[in-house]
Amino acid sequence: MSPKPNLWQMLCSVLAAFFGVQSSHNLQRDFSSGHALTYFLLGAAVLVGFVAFVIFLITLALSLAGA
Amino acid sequence: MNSLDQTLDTAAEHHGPASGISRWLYTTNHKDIGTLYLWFSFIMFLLGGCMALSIRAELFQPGLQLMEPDFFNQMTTMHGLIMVFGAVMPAFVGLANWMVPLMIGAPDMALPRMNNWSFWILPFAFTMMVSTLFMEGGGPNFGWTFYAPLSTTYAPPSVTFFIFAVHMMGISSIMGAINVIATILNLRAPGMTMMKLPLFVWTWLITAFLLIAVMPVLAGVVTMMLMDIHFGTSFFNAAGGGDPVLFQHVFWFFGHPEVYIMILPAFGIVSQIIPTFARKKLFGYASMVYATASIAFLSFIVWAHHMFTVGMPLVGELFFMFTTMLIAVPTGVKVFNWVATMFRGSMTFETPMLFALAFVVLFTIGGFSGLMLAIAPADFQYHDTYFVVAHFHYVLVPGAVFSIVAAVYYWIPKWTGNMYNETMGRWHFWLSFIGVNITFFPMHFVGLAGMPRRIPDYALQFADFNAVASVGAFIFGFSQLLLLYNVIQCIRSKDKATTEVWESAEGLEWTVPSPAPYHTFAEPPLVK
Amino acid sequence: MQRIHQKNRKLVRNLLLGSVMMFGFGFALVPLYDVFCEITGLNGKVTSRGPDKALQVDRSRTVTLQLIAVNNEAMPWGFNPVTEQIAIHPGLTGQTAFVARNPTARTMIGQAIPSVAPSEAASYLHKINCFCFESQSLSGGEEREMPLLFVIDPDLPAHISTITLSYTLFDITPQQKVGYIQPVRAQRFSL
Amino acid sequence: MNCIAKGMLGAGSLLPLAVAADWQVNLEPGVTEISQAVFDLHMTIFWICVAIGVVVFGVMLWSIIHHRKSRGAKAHNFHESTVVEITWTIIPFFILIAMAVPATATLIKMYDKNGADLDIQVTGYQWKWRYQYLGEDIDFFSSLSTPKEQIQNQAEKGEHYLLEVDNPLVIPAGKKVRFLMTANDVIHSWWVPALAVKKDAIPGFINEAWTVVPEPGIYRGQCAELCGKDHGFMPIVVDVRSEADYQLWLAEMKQAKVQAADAATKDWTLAELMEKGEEVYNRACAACHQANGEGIPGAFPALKNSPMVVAADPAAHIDIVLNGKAGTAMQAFRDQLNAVELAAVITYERNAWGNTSGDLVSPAQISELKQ
Repeated sequence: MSPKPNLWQMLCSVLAAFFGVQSSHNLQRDFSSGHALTYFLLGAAVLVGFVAFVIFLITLALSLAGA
Repeated sequence: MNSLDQTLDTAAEHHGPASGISRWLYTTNHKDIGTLYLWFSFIMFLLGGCMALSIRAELFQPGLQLMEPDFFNQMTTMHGLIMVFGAVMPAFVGLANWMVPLMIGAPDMALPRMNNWSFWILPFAFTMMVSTLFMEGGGPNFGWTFYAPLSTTYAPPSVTFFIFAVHMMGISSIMGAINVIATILNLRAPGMTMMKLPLFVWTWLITAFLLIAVMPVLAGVVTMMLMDIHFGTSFFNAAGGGDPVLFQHVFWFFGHPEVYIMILPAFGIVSQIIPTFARKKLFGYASMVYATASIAFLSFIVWAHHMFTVGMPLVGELFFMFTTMLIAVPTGVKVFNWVATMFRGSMTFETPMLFALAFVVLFTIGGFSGLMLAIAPADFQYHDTYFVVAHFHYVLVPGAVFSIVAAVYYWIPKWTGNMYNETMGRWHFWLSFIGVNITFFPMHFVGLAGMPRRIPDYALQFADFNAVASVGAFIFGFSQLLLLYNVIQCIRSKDKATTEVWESAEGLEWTVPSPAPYHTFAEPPLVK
Repeated sequence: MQRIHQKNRKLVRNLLLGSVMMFGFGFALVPLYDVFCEITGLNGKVTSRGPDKALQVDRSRTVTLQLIAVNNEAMPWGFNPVTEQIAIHPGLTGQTAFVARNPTARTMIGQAIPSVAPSEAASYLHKINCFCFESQSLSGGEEREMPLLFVIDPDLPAHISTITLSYTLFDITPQQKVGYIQPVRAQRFSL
Repeated sequence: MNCIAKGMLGAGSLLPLAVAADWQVNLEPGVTEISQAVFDLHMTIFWICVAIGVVVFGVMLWSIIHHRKSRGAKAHNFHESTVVEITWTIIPFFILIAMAVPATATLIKMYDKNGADLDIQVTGYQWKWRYQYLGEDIDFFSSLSTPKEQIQNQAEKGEHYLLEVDNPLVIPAGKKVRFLMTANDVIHSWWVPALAVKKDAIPGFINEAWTVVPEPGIYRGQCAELCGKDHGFMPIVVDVRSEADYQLWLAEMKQAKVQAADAATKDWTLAELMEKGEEVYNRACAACHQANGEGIPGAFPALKNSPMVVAADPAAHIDIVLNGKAGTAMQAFRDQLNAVELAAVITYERNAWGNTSGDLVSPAQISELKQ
């Protein structure tokens, strides 16, 4: 049995999911020992973080462009 | 082992399918219901196709020849609604009904009675919707996106029936989705772990969650319309402090995930077919699953790219432009993986593979135009033109529809126990492929040249390409009758299919005899 | 077997709950959208009804307020601003008015809906008193001057020098009757 | 670059490419700085897509040709490579960033709100446009001028079929024009491709758009948002004139307005009003009520023998023409027609198609009501 993934590993999996690339080794780990809900919540959290990041980028770009 | 299996065992022993019409009315068998869904969707496809042909006939030449503008608007609206909610979505539900239990080694869907109900709602919903065409003032004429206030204050009186029809098919979709999720999560055969699920099952699982997330939002938005029309509320009416733009935000919050609802199962189908005919395992299975999840998540934060011209502040435009462009990454991953699956394979080109290959190429072209549309400043030129029409028809016709046709050819030997006629299958493919491109490729040109969508008549400079597109539409439309012929021919054929059907197909569905018995996997198979 | 039934039942319950929640979420989008509009000034919706604090007058710059009157649909009233534009220092309270005249023989009720361009200026245009706060009833042939008291926030971004304030006048007379939609619908296609 | 693009796209259409404008396959570069920036952006993304397409479809075609069973190809057994997969995730990501930078720059330029020389309020109506020049007291409607016979295929179609209007929008060249978009009924969208301006006109709200057209010329566009029955029949024509010609036009418009006011005070005979009325009726009313006054049953009421039209007292008839009827397609023509036109069309309706009220509604009578 593969060990239970820690938070960092789970975060990496979620980030990998956002780009759509993952190895089957990690996939195996995620599905054999992770809990679906944790991934779902982590995914939602990353999504919110991502939205905030994009907004930050836009504000930065706009202030650089002086608009 | 358990009582469900026992009941199924006894059922299998004591009676097969009931005879006559009651078999279909009362059936709780996933195969029967799948068949019902598929036939229903094919009828809707022909009906919506007739509407498309009447649109193309009117647009064959400049000037009004066949219909009044108001009837033309009803045709475009009904064509869109029927194709989206009546043809593509039920076809995918039908395929899920047939194949998901077979692929995961389950005896049936988890909730068979609800399954029956969710199908039988549909014919009533669509009868109601189509009947509006014969009502006073005509049917819905406000586009399948039904923007307020055109669909509220200015709508024909039949709009109420349209709203109820949308409610009914929404309920049907939600029940169907619940059933799929319950089946996949609870009824997998021992050993069938999540990471062994075939991709069609995976994409359907994610689609089902999307359906549950957004169909209620659609129900919400039509309920708000209903309240605005009949109960004096002002959700979308500026006079009462509402906002017509709010409608577009709520609609597209549903509408964009809806787009993926129509394409994710198609990804799944193609990911089943290509490895079979390339005789090689799917490249990057894990990535495929994750890319699907990624597309599903991202689909919730891109909706306003459908409304770049409504006058959003700069920050909003940029936000939706960036997030939309990002969707290209996981979508690209999928295309690259399919190509990598073919690379160094040992390919043969039976009809399902032909449709799947056409899917990859033409869907990618639709993806490219999608990427162009994501660029907000350029979208100001493309928005609401035939370029958009070309884009979404490229992802929906050679995308979703081709994948469904591919799935039918791929699995029909398992359904009927007979092989279809390969020559006729190829005829169907080539006529469809040529027809689809003649129809939709010129639409890019007229769109870029400045032809708005949803117009019954156009300026002279658009005439030539429109004539070409109309010819293509009739080729494509009539060649779909070949599908009907092929299916019927296959049902009556004497050319028996083997259990495996295809040389190197993998998966539980190829371990049951052809045709698949009325009850399968009453004894769960053991998956290594 | 019991176990699978229970699992199914629990899952169905959760999923149904999820769809009901999403149905609710659809409606929650309405207030969420209003909040969103208020923050971003989306659509130029004017929500602020006067500054929460006393404003410093900024005499170093002048902002032009353009006033536009629009009649919606079949609204027959004459509806015009008294002056088409006003130049004012941010922080100073400005006063102007719109004139409405009901040329018909019957009593009618109008509701003016404000909108601001550029939309990002919307949250800096405070209205202290506005005829748009409530609906206006005019009897047949009546004319009324309707006052507008406003102040422009000195925090208005420097690059904005002109603000356009438009009022769209809607006829809400039929809505005041019971079951208004039915008669309107019935009349739709008859003269 | 443009030519190559046309060639490429043309080749893809499976059709011989004629040079005629009828086979236009690409976006037009347009005439403003913004529209040309948009065109360049469009071509950049197009070529990036073509390049990616060539690579992806190239590999696919290679596999289809070489890795087919009939040529004895044996399937290899690889099905995963994290390195390869990460590579083809990262590369598109950077390509996207390369696209986003010019796109953002163009968008920011489009949103440049500074220093407009002229403000024009554009209002969408079902199915025409209204242009009001703020501060100039100029206000007119612009509707399709293509004759019905051409649309019904009873006459040969003209060069600018469906893209011609009675009163084009006139703007000065080289000046920054700010459009304030709004709508009277449903959502419309004002689009002129050559200016790369497309903005929704939404009832109750105003939107802004800007343009500077460097050279005089005539530019045509259409309504881009489905707005009901005649959505396809509300074109836009922008007539860009040199500053001097523009000033001349302004003066003419003001002069015409004075003349119209004078005409309203003159005495008109029934015959004169009937003649004028028929012309106005065919332009403004016949689309719904039909040229024979019989309307379309169930949709648009007949005026022939209508009790309201033949009634002895014309007050109700005048009221509905001036003020429209709420909740129906009947618009208020108070602002759309001048006093003479209104009087003429009402008189015409009361005396045409066998309606024999015999009475004459005078322009002076209408002027008074229009106050």
